[in-house]
Amino acid sequence: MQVNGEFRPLIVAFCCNWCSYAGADLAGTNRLNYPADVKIIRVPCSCRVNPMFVLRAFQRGADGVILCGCHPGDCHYTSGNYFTRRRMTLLFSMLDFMGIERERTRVEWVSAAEGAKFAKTMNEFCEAVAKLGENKRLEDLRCKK
Amino acid sequence: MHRIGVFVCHCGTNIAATVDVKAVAEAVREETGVVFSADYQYMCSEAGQTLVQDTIREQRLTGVVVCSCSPRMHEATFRKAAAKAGLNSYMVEIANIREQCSWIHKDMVSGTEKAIILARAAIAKVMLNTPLTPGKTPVTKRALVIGGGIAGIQTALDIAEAGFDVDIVEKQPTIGGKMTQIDKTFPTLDCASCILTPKMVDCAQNEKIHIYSYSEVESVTGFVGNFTAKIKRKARFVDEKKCTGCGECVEKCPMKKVPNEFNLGLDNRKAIYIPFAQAVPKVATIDANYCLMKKNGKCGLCSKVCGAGAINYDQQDEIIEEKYGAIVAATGYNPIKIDKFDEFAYSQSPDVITSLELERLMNAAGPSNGTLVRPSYLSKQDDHEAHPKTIVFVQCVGSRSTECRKGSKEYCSKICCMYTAKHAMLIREKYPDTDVYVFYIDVRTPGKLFDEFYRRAVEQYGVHYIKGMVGKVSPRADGKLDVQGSDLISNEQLHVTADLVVLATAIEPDKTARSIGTMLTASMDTNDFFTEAHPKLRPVESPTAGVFLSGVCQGPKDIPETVTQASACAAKVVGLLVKDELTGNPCVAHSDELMCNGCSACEKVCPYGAITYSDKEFRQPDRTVAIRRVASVNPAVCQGCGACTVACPSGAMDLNGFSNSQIMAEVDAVCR
Amino acid sequence: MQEVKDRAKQLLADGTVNRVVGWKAGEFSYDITPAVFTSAEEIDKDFIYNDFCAPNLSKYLIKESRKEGKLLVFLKPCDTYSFNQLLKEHRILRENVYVIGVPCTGKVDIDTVRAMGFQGITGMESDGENVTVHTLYGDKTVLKADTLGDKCKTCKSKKHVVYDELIGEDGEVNTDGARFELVEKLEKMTADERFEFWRGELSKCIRCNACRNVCPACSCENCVFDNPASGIQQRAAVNSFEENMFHLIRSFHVAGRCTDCGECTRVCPQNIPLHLINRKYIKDINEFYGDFQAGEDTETRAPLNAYTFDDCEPGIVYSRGGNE
Amino acid sequence: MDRKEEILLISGVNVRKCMRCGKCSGTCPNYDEMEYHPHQFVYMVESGNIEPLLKSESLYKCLSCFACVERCPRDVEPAKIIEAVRLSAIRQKGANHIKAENVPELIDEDTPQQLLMSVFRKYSK
Repeated sequence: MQVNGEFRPLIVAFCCNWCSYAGADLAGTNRLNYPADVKIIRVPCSCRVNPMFVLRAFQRGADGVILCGCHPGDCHYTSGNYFTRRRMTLLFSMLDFMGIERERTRVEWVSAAEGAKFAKTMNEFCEAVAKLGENKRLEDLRCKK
Repeated sequence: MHRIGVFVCHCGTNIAATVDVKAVAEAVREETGVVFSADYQYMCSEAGQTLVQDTIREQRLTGVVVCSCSPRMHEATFRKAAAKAGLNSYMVEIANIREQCSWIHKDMVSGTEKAIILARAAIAKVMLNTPLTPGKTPVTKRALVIGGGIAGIQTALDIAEAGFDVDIVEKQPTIGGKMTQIDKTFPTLDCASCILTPKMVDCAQNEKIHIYSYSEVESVTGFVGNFTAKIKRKARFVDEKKCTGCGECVEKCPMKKVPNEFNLGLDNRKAIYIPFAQAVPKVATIDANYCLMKKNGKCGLCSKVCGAGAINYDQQDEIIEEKYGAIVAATGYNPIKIDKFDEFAYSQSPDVITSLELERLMNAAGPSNGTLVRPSYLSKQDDHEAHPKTIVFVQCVGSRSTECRKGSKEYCSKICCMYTAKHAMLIREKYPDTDVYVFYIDVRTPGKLFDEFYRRAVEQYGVHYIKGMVGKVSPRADGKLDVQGSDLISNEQLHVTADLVVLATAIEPDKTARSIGTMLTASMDTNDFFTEAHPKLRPVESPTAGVFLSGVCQGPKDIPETVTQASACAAKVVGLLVKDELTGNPCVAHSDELMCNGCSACEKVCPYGAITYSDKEFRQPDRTVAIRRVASVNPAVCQGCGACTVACPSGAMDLNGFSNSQIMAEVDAVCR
Repeated sequence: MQEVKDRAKQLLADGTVNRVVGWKAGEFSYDITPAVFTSAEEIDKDFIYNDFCAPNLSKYLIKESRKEGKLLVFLKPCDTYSFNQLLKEHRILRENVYVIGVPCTGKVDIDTVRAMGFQGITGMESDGENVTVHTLYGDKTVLKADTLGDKCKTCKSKKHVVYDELIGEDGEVNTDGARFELVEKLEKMTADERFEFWRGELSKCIRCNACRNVCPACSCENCVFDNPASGIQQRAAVNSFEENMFHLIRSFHVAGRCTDCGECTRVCPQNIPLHLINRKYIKDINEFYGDFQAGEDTETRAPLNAYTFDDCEPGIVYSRGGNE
Repeated sequence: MDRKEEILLISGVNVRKCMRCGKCSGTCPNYDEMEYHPHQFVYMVESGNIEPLLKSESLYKCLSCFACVERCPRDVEPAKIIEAVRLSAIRQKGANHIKAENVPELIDEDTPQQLLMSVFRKYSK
């Protein structure tokens, strides 16, 4: 998306309800800035994120997709993020194999106390994706305005 | 057709300062399905809630979107409000335009733009919401405690105190557990039996508590509030109801050479036995492996002398079935086997003993009647060599060790530093002529009055604490033990000639814990300790709803900590049993049987064991009937994490409230 | 192979089984199709087992094993892995199946033969060493080894992991890792080159669903792409992403379950090397979580349904090197 | 490569696993002969204080009996560290502990020939 002649990426962030979504709330409470490019979707646990959702976001024009969950060992449901970790490692490796830029995907563990980490992560991720420019390789052209 | 109402909150200036709330309300009015949109100063206020309720009624809304603060803050508020106006509370969605929008963005244009997108995502989601009703399940008001040690006893007493029935299942002939074998307790040095036996008696006398001793749990089915357990009452060949515990049978039993497990094999007992004087229930048990009558049908002495006629050689194992609302695992621990640590010569010399064996040697009811003697002199206690003059304690035997030696444990067993200080102190107190050495790696004494206790052993009682480890113990021909170890502080190798070596053996969960964990579908760590639902915030609950953890089965701990946890556990159990029915979380997984392959992938990733399979008949398109294995989710057990929905390849498994299509719709709306 | 036929007839005759799942010739002699036989006559007439019998029969047992009576199936070593995987997923009723393991020295791949420059092929014969290709322009004999597809050239195993009885000698598992050579070659390319490669390959996809329909792991009662609630229901493909998405999701669904039988590539009418996608997953799983061969047994948990506390982080994808 | 890295590489030992219990030295049968003891080897290599070890006769006093390796609760393998320090010392040019010309003076009639051979192998490049 071009804003005032400058490219702004569209970032979809899946956040688990118990840690990362709360961490994002804390970033807000502490007024820690990160770009408005980030749109958060709340899921009960990072393990609810189906690879289909990640692909769908890319298909519909997202420039980057990030998943945030509780730190390994702290999952509200004990083991959810361990499964996430395996699933996303394999999915991202496959996207890389298909020639999709590695910087467009990321998993980060953010606890409910890590508002600052959430903001920092989003700033870094936005910057990295902005550098890559528009996601052309994984986009469904029909869905563009 | 959906009729959605959208409410945009100013939150004073919290939102309105960086988001043009009027523009948001205006923009979403054009969205499909939206029939009403408005902005308001404080949506969460009484007046704001009334606005929502009035609009629901007037506009006949089928869904509500509130653009406001985080759903973690006020989702419950608006759900309740909607329910009062007759709308299903799960038809409410929140767009978080404060914490995740207005508070982090400075620029009005981008803030407003993002708020509109977040509102659209919430609208897209609510369009696919379905009314959900939490399921209700009744609660059986009875608890099962597996294990009758101090943990199980305390939990049972506290639950009974609150007025609920409790059954204790204990595999030994008596309750009491490890604490019955301990002589004194740290840091107060009061006698363990003196504080434990009253509690055991309380259990026996409490009408609410039923003790199944010499029994084991065979199987458990069901889920929170509705467990069914099968308990095997092993045949003890003595009628519990008739036996008075007089001990006449024990007196007359001719079979005297049975290793006495209560004294860790340091002495012998009879084939019919009562483990110790204060046993509860105080009932004799026949050990069929040794009983002459059971083995070759000759003897019958105990039956002849029993005035109550309680002996029954033909008794059979009995299975009873009982329903429970909650189950407590209190399976306890055992010292590890240390035969593999041959550098300590445990298998070679009777005078190398474990700390638990020392407890028995120092106990007045023990094999030496409380006189500390070298085990090799147990039968000749009057010999002047019988009393050990030099005693070496070795810390961390099998604890804090990598897998390099089989049977060793990576964790710290936590209790050894303290009981060793206790032993050393008691010995020095009673036998001041004894030299006591303690080889340690670290002395770990966090706890109230703990470090003071350890310092007392050093300063007041003159116990020699040596920083270093024992490398080798060699039995000498004269029966003494050569102990070779390092003193890291003086940087020399020490050689001590000892009469007795005491090994602070690592503790491990009882061997039965693993099978009980499987029965309860309660998860365990690699060391076979039960996993807690949350390591910090839910330490006495298992992730499996309705299963609670008490004592060392969750991790190494001492008596005060065990009792604390046991009571905390009881509080949690009571909190469950006091409810007449359980209201479930309706946001649970469900399986579409027509799509299900029965492949078991979902079951493998479910941390709660909520998924079961059954064979069902399905009519095929060609009108034949086929039997297929399909999954079903128990909504009372499912916690709604969604792991199964991703593991399911066919998409048969979906999650209420966060369905595939709902999340997909949000993604689409965000990326539009 | 007469021995195979005779044994099938024997088992039919003595009532051990009432059906036989095997192979028969299609329109051309090299064009083999799976078939169910119910009598000795049918077997004599049509049953074939030769160097062209590539089809993996295990998937058909999902439906067949649920029918009345016991059936006989012939499985090549690599098919037994699929069979085991389906057993693990409770898809085949083991008690209704009698498995005979048959040896395999690699199957002739028609696409490979065509790629050698043959046109107008009317038939083929193999003596185990050489393959004679009959064409409209005359006959020619080539080495059989040259006619194998990538799947057979880098055969993963000649060992039957499950059977009731065996015909011929059992072989060994091949652990030389040669099957990952093409994947490694792709990994060494730059991201742009990889993207170009896959765009070129996947844009050939016509969404005929042959890969899905033949795949023993893709055996869902109802495929997600046919499920309106999944959000990814199949529709007309407009651009290449639809195909990317289809193959990405399909391969993810079979990740950790794919036994690398190579049927997807064999049946693809557009000759897309689909098995490379699956092999990439297998290679990654081996590297990240330790060697795992789906279908080797019926107990081990699939890697995506298991975890360890110290699994690698997804960041390994960025940090392990290779070309961007 | 610096000395520490070299020693760690040769030995394959992770010295950070040591929890300083001293069991290796407690178990060492030749403790009194050594200036530096097994636990000191591990600690001094970890802290990079290797020069004194290289100069010390202790290197050649270690019997390689592996009692320390056998009994170490953390699987640190001190004997391998000592062996690596020894190798690091004798790999320096001219640093052989035993030279061929010294062998004759070591011979006495009770010493088995084999022992001399293995000593020579062990203490020279």
